[in-house]
Amino acid sequence: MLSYFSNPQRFDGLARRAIPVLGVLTVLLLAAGVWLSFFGSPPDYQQGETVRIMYVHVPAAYMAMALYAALAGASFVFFVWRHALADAAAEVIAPIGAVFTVLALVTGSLWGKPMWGTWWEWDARMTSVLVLLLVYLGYMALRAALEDAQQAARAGAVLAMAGVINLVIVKFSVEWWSSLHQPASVIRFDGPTIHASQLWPLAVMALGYTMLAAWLVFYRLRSRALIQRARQTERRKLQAARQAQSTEGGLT
Amino acid sequence: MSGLASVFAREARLAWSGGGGPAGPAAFFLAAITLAPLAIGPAPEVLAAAGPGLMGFAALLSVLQSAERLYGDDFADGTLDLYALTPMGLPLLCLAKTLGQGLATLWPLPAIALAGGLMYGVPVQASLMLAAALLAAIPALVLLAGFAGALAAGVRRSGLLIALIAAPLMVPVLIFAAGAGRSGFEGDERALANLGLTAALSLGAIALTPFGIAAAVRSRLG
Amino acid sequence: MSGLASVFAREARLAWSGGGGPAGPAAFFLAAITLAPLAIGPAPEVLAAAGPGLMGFAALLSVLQSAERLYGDDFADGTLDLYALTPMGLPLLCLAKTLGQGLATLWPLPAIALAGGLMYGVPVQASLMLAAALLAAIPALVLLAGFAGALAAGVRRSGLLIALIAAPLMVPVLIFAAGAGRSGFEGDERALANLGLTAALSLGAIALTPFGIAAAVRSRLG
Amino acid sequence: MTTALADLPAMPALLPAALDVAGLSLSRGEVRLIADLDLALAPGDALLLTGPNGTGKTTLLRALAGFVRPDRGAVTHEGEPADTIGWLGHADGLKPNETLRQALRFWAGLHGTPRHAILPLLRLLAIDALIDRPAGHLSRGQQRRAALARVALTGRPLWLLDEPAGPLDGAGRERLADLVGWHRGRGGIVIAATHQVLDWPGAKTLALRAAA
Amino acid sequence: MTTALADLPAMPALLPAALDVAGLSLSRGEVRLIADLDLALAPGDALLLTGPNGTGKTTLLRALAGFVRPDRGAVTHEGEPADTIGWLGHADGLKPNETLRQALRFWAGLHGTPRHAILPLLRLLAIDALIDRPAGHLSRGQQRRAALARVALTGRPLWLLDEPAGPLDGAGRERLADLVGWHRGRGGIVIAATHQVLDWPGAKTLALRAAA
Ligand code: HEM
Ligand SMILES: Nc1ncnc2c1ncn2[C@@H]1O[C@H](COP(=O)(O)OP(=O)(O)OP(=O)(O)O)[C@@H](O)[C@H]1O
Ligand SMILES: Nc1ncnc2c1ncn2[C@@H]1O[C@H](COP(=O)(O)OP(=O)(O)OP(=O)(O)O)[C@@H](O)[C@H]1O
Ligand SMILES: [Mg+2]
Ligand SMILES: [Mg+2]
Repeated sequence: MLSYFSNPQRFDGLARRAIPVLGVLTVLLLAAGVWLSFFGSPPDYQQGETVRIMYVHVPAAYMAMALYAALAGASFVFFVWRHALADAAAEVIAPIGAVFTVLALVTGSLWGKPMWGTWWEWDARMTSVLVLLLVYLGYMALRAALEDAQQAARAGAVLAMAGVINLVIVKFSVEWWSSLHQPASVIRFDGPTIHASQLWPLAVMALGYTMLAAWLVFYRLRSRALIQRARQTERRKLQAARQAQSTEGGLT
Repeated sequence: MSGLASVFAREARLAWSGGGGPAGPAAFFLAAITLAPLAIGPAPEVLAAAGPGLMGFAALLSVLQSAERLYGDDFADGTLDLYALTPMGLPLLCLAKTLGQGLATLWPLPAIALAGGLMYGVPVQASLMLAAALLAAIPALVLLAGFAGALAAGVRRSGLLIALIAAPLMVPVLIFAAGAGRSGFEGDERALANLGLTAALSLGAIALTPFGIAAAVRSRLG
Repeated sequence: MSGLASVFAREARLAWSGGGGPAGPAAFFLAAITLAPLAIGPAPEVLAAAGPGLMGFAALLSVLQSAERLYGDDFADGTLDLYALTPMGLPLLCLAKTLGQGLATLWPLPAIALAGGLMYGVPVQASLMLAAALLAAIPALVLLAGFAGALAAGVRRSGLLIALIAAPLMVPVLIFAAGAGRSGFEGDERALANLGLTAALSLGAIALTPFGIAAAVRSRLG
Repeated sequence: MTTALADLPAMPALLPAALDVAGLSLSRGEVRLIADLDLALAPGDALLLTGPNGTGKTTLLRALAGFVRPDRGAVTHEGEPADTIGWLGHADGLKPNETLRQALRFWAGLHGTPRHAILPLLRLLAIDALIDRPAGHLSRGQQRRAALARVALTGRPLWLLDEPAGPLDGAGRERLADLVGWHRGRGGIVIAATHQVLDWPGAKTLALRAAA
Repeated sequence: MTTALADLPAMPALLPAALDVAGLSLSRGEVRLIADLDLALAPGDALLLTGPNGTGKTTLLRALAGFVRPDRGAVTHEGEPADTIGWLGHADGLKPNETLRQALRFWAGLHGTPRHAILPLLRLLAIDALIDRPAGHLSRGQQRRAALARVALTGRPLWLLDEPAGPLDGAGRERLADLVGWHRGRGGIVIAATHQVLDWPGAKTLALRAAA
C-alpha cells in the first residue's frame, strides 16, 4: 500500500480523482449539517439556543486532535519507512490542523461567554487545547527554520511524534483536574450519553469537517507536487542552457 | 541616510528569512502567558492582579530571548569585523541594525498582550493601556538587549550573561510599562503618566545606547 | 560505564569553565523572582498566592535559557559529528551529556526557590515542598530542553524555537511541580502526590528522552 | 621528524578495516553530485578526493560516515561505522575553553586509547608546547593540528579527513604525511578531500568532476 | 578568463591608498609575536605574509585593520581605516539564509558601489550561476569566492585578506590572482596571509618567523 503510492504518477492519479469527490461531499455534508443544526434539532432544555454553537465547536475540537494524530502518524511512517509522501502529508496537515485548533478555541470561547459568563477560563481542557496550538506552531516553526529539506523532514518527524503526549493531555485533562469543561459524552467506552436529536446534527457536521480536512489535504498535496515538478523542469532547462553555453568556451 | 535604511531593511529581512520573523517571539510570548497560569493556578483574582505584570515580564523575556543572536551571529560569522569598517560609523549602524531586527520581530507583542490581558480577566481599558505601554517600551527594551548582546557576543552561554547584564537595565522600563497596565486596571489616573515615562525611556535609549553598543562591539574585536 | 561518567564529567567541566557553571542560571533565576514582584506589584496576598507558581515558571525559563547552547555549540564546532561516531551509542551519550550540563548548572535552583518562597511570604513548609518539587523536576526539564535544543541546534534564533518546542512538552512537569508547592501552600494533602508524580515524570524522561534526543541529533547531521 | 615518529607509543591494534562502495549516488538539493560510484579500499590504502569547488567532496565524505543518506547504492564497512571511523570535518570540534590536554584526554578515554599516547602525538605534530593552552587561544593551523591528533587518538582504522591540510604550513603538511604513513603502516585506511598537493606514497586519487 | 576580466565594469575610482608601518610590535598573551616591524606600501603593491602556523599572520592583519592594539609602533593609513579597508577574515561574513544576490547588493549599497558591478565580479569568480542560492547551501570554496566578491564590492583601496586561497581549487586560485591583478592595476594595495603559493607578479613577501 505504501510502496504503491511511492510512485508520484500514481498518487497524482488518485488525487486528481479524489479532489472533486471530496469537494462535493464537503459541500453537501456541511450544508446538511448546518440545516440540521439550526432547524433539525431542538434548543437545549438547559442551554437554550446557544447549544447550536456546539455543532461548530465540538467537531472543530475533534478535528484539531484528529489532525494532530494524522500528523504524528504520517511522521511515524516517514521516520520508519522514509516515505516521501508521508512527509509531504505531514507538512501539509500541520497548518490545516492549526486552523481547526484556532476554530475550536474561538468557538469555545464564544460559547463560554453565555454559558460561564467569561470568554476565557484557565481550565484544563481549554488550556491544553491552547497548548496543542503551540505544538502545531512549534512544528511549523521548526520546519520553516531548517533550510535543508531533508533535515526539516526528519527533525519535524521526530518532534511530531514527541508531541503526541499533548493529545493524551488534552483527552484526559478533564478527568485529571476537576474542570469547568464538559467531560467527554460522545466518545466514551460505555457509549454516547448524548440525546439522539443532538447526536445526528453533530455526526453530520463532524463528517463534513472530516471531508473538508481531507479535501484540503489532498488539494495541497497535489499542488505541492505540481509546483515541485515545475521547478524541476525549470532547473533542467537552465542546466541544459548552461551546458550549451559552456561548450561554447565561455566560463570554465 | 540611505545606508541607515538599507541596514535596517537588511536586518529586518534576515530576521524574517532565517527565524520566521515575528512568528518566533509571538509564539514565545504566547507560550509564556499560557504556561504561567498553569503554574500559578486558575484563581481569577490572582490572575487578573498578576496579569499586567506577568505580561510585561514575558515581553521582557521574549526580547531577551532574541538578544543572543542579535550580535552573537555577526560575531561568529565575521560580519562584526565588516560592520566595524563601514563608512556610516558604528553607532548609527548599530542603531539601525538593532531597531531593524527588533521591530521586525516584536511588533505583534502589543496585540497579543491585549488578547492575553483579556484572557487573564484584566478589563478592556486596562488591557489597552497595557498594550500601548508595551508598544512604547519595545524600542528601549530592544536597544538595551542589543547593548548586552554586543558585550556578550561570542561568549559561551552568552544568553545568560545577556540576561544578567540587560535585566537590571530594563527594570525601570518594566516598572513603568507594567505600572501603566496596573494603574489602568486599578482605575488610576497615573496610568497616562506611566505611559509617558515609558515612551521617554525609549527616546532616551535611542539617543544614548547606540554609543554604548558601538563601544561594546569595538571591545569585542581585539 | 566509564564512558558515561567521562562524558558527564566533561560536560559539567565545560559548563563551569566557559559559562561560570551554576552562577548564570542562579543569577537568572534570582533576577526573575526579584523582578516579578516589581512587575506584579507588592500586594502580599497576591504575591504569596502567585509565589510557588511563579517560582516554578521561573525555573522552567532558566532551564530554557541555557538550552540553546546545550547542542547549538556542539553543532557549530563539529562536535556533534564526533559524538555520533562514539562507541557508547548516541542515546546514552546524550543522556550523560544533557544531565552533566544540566545538573552542573542548575543545582542551586531549589535552594534559591526555598529562600524566594520565604521572601514572597509562602509558609516554611510549603516553601520546602516547593524546593523538593523543583529538585524532582529538574532532570525532566533539562532533558526536555535538551530534546528541543537538539532539534533546533544551529538554527538562527534557535532560543525562541527551543522555547516554543519545549514549553508544551514541559507542561505536565510544570503543573505537578508548581502544584506541589501550591497545594503545600493551601495546606492540601495532595502535595505529596504531586511531588511523587513530578519524580515519576523525571524518571520517565530519563528512560525515554535519550532516544528522542539521539533521533533529533541524527536528523540534524544530514 | 622521523625521530618523533619513532617515539609514537604502541597503541592498541586497529580493528580490521575495509570499505566497499557500490553504485553510490548522491545529491544535494536537486542536483546529482555523484553517480554510480564504485570504490574498494583495503588496509593500508589512501585515497585523495580532489576536484573543483562544489563538486561534492564534503558530501561524499559525509555519506561515507553515514551522515548523509545516499539516493542509491550502498556503503559497506567492515564492522559498524560507529566503531571504525575517525572523523575530521571542516570544523575542528574543539571547545574554545578547553585546553588540549583536557580535550585529548577526554577523547582518548572515550575510545579506550591509553593516555600516554597523547604527548608523543602532539610532539609529532609539533604542538606539544601548547598542551595547556585553551583551544580558543590557538591559531588556525594549530587548531587543525590538534584536531588531527584527536583523530589519531580515536584508534579507529578508517580516517575520513575533509581538507586536513587547508590551514597547515609546509612543515605541518610533512608532519601530516608522517602521521598518515604511520596509520597506514598499522593497517589503517585514509580518505582525504584536498585542494593541496599531498605527497602520500601510493595514494590513489579520485578526481570529482563538476556535475553536468 | 581574461575575457571575464575585461568584462569588469568601470567602478568608481579608488581613494588614494598608502600604508606605513613603523616600529610595530605585537603580542598575544605574553608572547611577543612581532617586534619592530617597518613596512611601507604604495599603490599597486602586493604583500604576501607567510610563515609557519602560529607566527602571527592573523594578528598582524588584525592590527593593520585597527582591531588589535599594538604594544608599540604605529600603523599610518592614507585616510581613515574605516574608509580604506576591505577585509576578509578567516570567517566569510556570510549569512546562511541570505542569497548571494541579497548579500552583495547590501554590501555594494552600503559602500556606494553600483549594483551592476556584482554580476561581472561573480562571473570572474565563476559563481555567477549560484547568485540566487542561500550562502548556507554553498560548498566551502564557493563561500570563499563569494566573500572575495564582497571585498571587491567595497570599492576600498587596501585589501587585507587572511588565507584567501585556503579552500580554493586551482582554477579558483587563478581567478583570485586575476582579481588581485585588476585591483592593483587600479591603484589598490593587497596584503594577504597565505600558506598556498600565490603567483602574484611583483608581490613582496614578508616571512614571519617563530618567536624565540
Ligand atoms: C476555548 C474554549 C474551549 C475549548 C478549547 C474546548 C475544547 C474542547 C475539546 C478539545 C473537546 C473535545 C473533547 C473530547 O473529545 O474529549 C470539546 C468538546 C466539547 N466542548 Fe468544548 N471547549 C471550549 C469551550 C467550551 C464551552 C464554553 C462549552 C459549553 C459549555 C463546551 C462544550 C463542549 C461539549 C459539550 C463538548 C463535547 C464533549 C463530548 O461529547 O465529547 N466547550 N471541547
Ligand atoms: N544544503 C545544501 N543544499 C543544496 N545544495 C547544497 C547544500 N550543501 C551543499 N550544496 C551544494 O552541493 C555541492 C557540493 O557541495 P560540497 O560541500 O560537497 O562540495 P565540495 O566538493 O566539498 O566543495 P569545496 O571544495 O568547496 O569544499 C555544491 O555545489 C554546493 O553548492
Ligand atoms: N587570544 C589569544 N591569547 C593568547 N594567545 C593567542 C591568542 N590568539 C592567538 N594566540 C597565539 O598567538 C600566535 C599567533 O596567532 P595567529 O592566529 O596570529 O597566527 P597565524 O600566523 O595566523 O597562524 P595560522 O597560520 O595557524 O593561521 C599563536 O601562537 C597563537 O597560539
Ligand atoms: Mg568541502
Ligand atoms: Mg591565521
